[in-house]
Amino acid sequence: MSAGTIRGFLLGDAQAARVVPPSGFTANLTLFASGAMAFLAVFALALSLASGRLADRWASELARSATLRINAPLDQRTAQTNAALTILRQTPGIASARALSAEEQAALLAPWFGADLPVDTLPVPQLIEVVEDEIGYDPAGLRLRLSAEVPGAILDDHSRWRKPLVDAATSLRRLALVSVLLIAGAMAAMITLAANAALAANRQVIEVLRLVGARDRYIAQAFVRRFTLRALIGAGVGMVAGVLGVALLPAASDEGGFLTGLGFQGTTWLLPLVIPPLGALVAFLATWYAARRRLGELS
Amino acid sequence: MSAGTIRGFLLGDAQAARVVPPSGFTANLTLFASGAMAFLAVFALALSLASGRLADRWASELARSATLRINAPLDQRTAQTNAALTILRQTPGIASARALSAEEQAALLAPWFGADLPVDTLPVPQLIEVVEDEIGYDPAGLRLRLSAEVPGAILDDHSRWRKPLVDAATSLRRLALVSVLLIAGAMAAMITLAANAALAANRQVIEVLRLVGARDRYIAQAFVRRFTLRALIGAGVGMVAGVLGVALLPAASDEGGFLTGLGFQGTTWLLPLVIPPLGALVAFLATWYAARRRLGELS
Amino acid sequence: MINLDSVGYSYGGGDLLTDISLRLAPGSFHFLTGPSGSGKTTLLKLCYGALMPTRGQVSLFDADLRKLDRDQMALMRRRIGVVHQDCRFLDHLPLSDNIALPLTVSGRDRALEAENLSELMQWVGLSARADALPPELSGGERQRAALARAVIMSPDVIIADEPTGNVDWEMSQRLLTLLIELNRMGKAVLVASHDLALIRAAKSQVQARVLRISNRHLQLAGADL
Amino acid sequence: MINLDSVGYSYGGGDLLTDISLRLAPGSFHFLTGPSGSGKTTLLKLCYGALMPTRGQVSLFDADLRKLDRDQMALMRRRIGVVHQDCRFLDHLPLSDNIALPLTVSGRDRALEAENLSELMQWVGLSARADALPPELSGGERQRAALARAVIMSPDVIIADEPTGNVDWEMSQRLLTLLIELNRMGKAVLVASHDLALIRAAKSQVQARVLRISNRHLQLAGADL
Ligand SMILES: Nc1ncnc2c1ncn2[C@@H]1O[C@H](COP(=O)(O)OP(=O)(O)OP(=O)(O)O)[C@@H](O)[C@H]1O
Ligand SMILES: Nc1ncnc2c1ncn2[C@@H]1O[C@H](COP(=O)(O)OP(=O)(O)OP(=O)(O)O)[C@@H](O)[C@H]1O
Ligand SMILES: [Mg+2]
Ligand SMILES: [Mg+2]
Repeated sequence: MSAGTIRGFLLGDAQAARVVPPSGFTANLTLFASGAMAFLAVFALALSLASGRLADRWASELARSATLRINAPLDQRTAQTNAALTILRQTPGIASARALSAEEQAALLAPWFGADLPVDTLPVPQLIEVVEDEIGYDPAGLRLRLSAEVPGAILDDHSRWRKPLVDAATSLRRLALVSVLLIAGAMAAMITLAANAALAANRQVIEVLRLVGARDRYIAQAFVRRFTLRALIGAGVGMVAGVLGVALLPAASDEGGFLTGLGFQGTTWLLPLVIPPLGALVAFLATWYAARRRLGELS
Repeated sequence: MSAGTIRGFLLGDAQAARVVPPSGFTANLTLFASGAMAFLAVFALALSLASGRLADRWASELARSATLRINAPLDQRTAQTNAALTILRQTPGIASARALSAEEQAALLAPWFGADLPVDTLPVPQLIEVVEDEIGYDPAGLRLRLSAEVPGAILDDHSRWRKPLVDAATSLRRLALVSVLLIAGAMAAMITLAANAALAANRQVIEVLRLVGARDRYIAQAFVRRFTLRALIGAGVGMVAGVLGVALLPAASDEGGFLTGLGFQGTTWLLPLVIPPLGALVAFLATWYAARRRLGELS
Repeated sequence: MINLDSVGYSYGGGDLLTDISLRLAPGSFHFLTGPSGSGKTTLLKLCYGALMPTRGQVSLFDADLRKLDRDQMALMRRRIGVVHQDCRFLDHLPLSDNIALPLTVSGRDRALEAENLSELMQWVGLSARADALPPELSGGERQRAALARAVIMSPDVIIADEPTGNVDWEMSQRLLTLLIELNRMGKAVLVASHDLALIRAAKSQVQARVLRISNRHLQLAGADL
Repeated sequence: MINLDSVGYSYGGGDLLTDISLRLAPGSFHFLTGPSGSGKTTLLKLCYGALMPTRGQVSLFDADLRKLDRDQMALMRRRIGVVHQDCRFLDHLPLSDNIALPLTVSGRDRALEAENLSELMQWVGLSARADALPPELSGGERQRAALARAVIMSPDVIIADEPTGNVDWEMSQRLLTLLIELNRMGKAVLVASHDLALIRAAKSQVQARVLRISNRHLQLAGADL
């Protein structure tokens, strides 16, 4: 396709458009298929974004998941804490390690003993917050080393139970992305088939146009334009309906902060705007291909 | 439709089937549309089942969420505990309330102080596990009553943060079910449109058959059968592909126990088997309707 | 067997046909002529029930056309063999299946009629093309096939619209002979044609009435035919 | 302008046409006859490039048909007016737009040709039907419209396949007059027809050669024509 073809296509030729019958069921089919697909695509996109946010949030909560507890007599506690901190800072896979202050520990225990707990007088262990980096550390190795050098240390990585959550959210996101691709593929296939059905149904139109000396490009263009416009309109309507549908979904309240809403947030609301032009592009290529092939077939 | 029609339809009439042109793009379109829709339907179904399981599990964890903490001198502890239990049992919305034993409390505190904590010698508060019923209780009212009668009681319903999770899972399930309905609707619409396109493209066939004295039922049946079979085959292939796709999804490991896998479990693997017959039924009704209407139009 | 009683027809604009009465009795042979666009095809369509008259009454085999439902209409069609002006076929079926189509849709056993079919195809000169698809036929071959399809069921009435427009003189004589033979068996025949030479030839072999549409009315043609 | 040089054609089975040579020079007028199925339509299709010869060479306006790409082919078609045996139209456009279609696809301004168009429609007797859709036309009206569409561009060559098969004698004389007038303007005309009366009438007005396909060869017809 030359630049001239594209210009001609965009500028349009009212006469050329008229030579193809205006309506018919393949027209409705194209409109509907692109509308339905755009609608589903919006939902899949929303799901993908939401599960992406979920995975991110869960992953970041997982990042500060492990705790090291130093159970030692009061006089050894500081020494062992420092020893543990040294080991932790040397361990690969640990981003940072920090001993909690007395106030922080009191705050953590408050649900159990109330706010006025005399932490100092109790045999409360010293807690160290361990922040993993992306790769993560090897808990078994760390435990081995700690047991040798800091006898009172107990590594508690119970928060690892969140890992499957992150996995699940990630695979949910993958599923949603696969759905978006599937939907785009289904739309392309359906528009190609609808275009082919229209071309087959309009065999007589093509023959007549050939007979009176119309060029292939002229004929193809008349079909391509019609299908592209239909896909654009159909996808536009479907997209708007989809966005409305997503907006009307009950938003998960933020108080949990754990699972975010299924809708779009902020600028991602603009993302569905990409769908109609993409649908039109798919229709353009599909029809162009179908028309050229079919025109080549008919002698 | 009479029973005879159905019998005739199922037994079939090889001659009648031949009078309709065998292939064409509307045929591929029908096959593809039902295949793609069945595929998407399997995914939506899987999502709906998984989020349903998720919502159930989260909801059941929510059920034993609240804790009552009795902070009182050792001598008053038993009295206040009993008083609190009495109040709780009288409170509407609470299914049961139970004081934790010393061992249970020690186990809960073990992560903090190690397993060998002398609970009795410490000013550890008594914990009461409160199980809500379905309706739930009014925390503000309960707190007011407790503060009057059991001064040392502190109601901790922090686990309520899981409520938004359940809401989110429920709305995810709703979204998935809506998607299943949307997909079924889109499939019905597309098959109706494809059938109409085929009928429009075969206008000449219909005219010829009319001319030689074919009854409407004979003509309609030839189209209906073809479309029903195509939808059945297409949906069957799409369903199998969808089930394979779901089976190949990385299953979320069960260790978290929080989010279940996205696939089917146990007998729900049989659920997708419903899709092809349903698709065929949709195609049957859609084509029958389209054929009768179109045959009525053509004089 | 087919009766038109003061029938009028209009496609929506002015009247195309007014006050037409016509009776196709068993064993009758009619030709229909008239200028292009005068309404010959329209009149034939009224005769076989493809159009409803806007005025007057049409009865097929003593049944009022208005009172027939679609299924009864289909059964009537099986008793009337029609050759359309633009012969249409099922383009995906070979010629022999197309000619046998009336047998197929009426549920008759084609095997029983096989001899009949091959004899008929022989007569219209299409034996060699039995396996060709309709789009591969020449114009004249299509017309002959349409005539063969119209008579395969041995219908009571045969209505043909320009059945010889695209065939040469020799072949048109053969087709005429076929129609005359059927007529002698007691079938009613109605043929619309421009071909005056053919009509003259027919009149020498059979007692045919020549009708003419002129100024929206049906008249007996002059003595020159 | 169109040259066939020892052309042969076969649809796949045996040869249908062999060793055909034909030259359509400016101002020439040819009739083509032959039995139904002898290959008249096939020969016309070879002349306007709708079929590629299986043997021999066809040249359109001094260009070898084999060497033309599809776009050049389309441009050639604009210089050849063709009337198909089964006249096909764009069923969704009114008759006047259909007749003006060659102007539309070649990008000419229809307003400039409006007078031409209405005069032509007058001549073929279709002025009253200008806004009708093609499926609403009678058989003869379609044929006349097809001829009108073939000549609207004033092409160098006019090729017509049975252009008078469905019209009455009077109208076929009018159509013949149109073709003769165009021929006098220097156009080459090639008409396939079964209508011997028409051919005789033409020979009295113009110097026409009558060709006959017989036994796969092209011959000059006997003196009786
Ligand atoms: N469906 C229709 N709607 C409107 N007008 C129609 C329709 N069918 C036919 N006509 C018009 O009615 C008139 C008569 O048509 P008809 O086909 O009966 O003519 P005819 O006598 O068979 O002509 P011919 O010899 O050319 O076949 C014509 O002018 C035609 O244009
Ligand atoms: N596409 C095709 N494939 C195979 N055979 C064909 C095809 N088109 C035509 N034929 C055969 O070739 C022969 C010549 O056909 P053609 O249409 O040229 O005949 P014609 O002389 O125009 O006949 P008529 O006067 O009946 O129109 C016929 O027997 C026809 O069946
Ligand atoms: Mg007619
Ligand atoms: Mg021919």
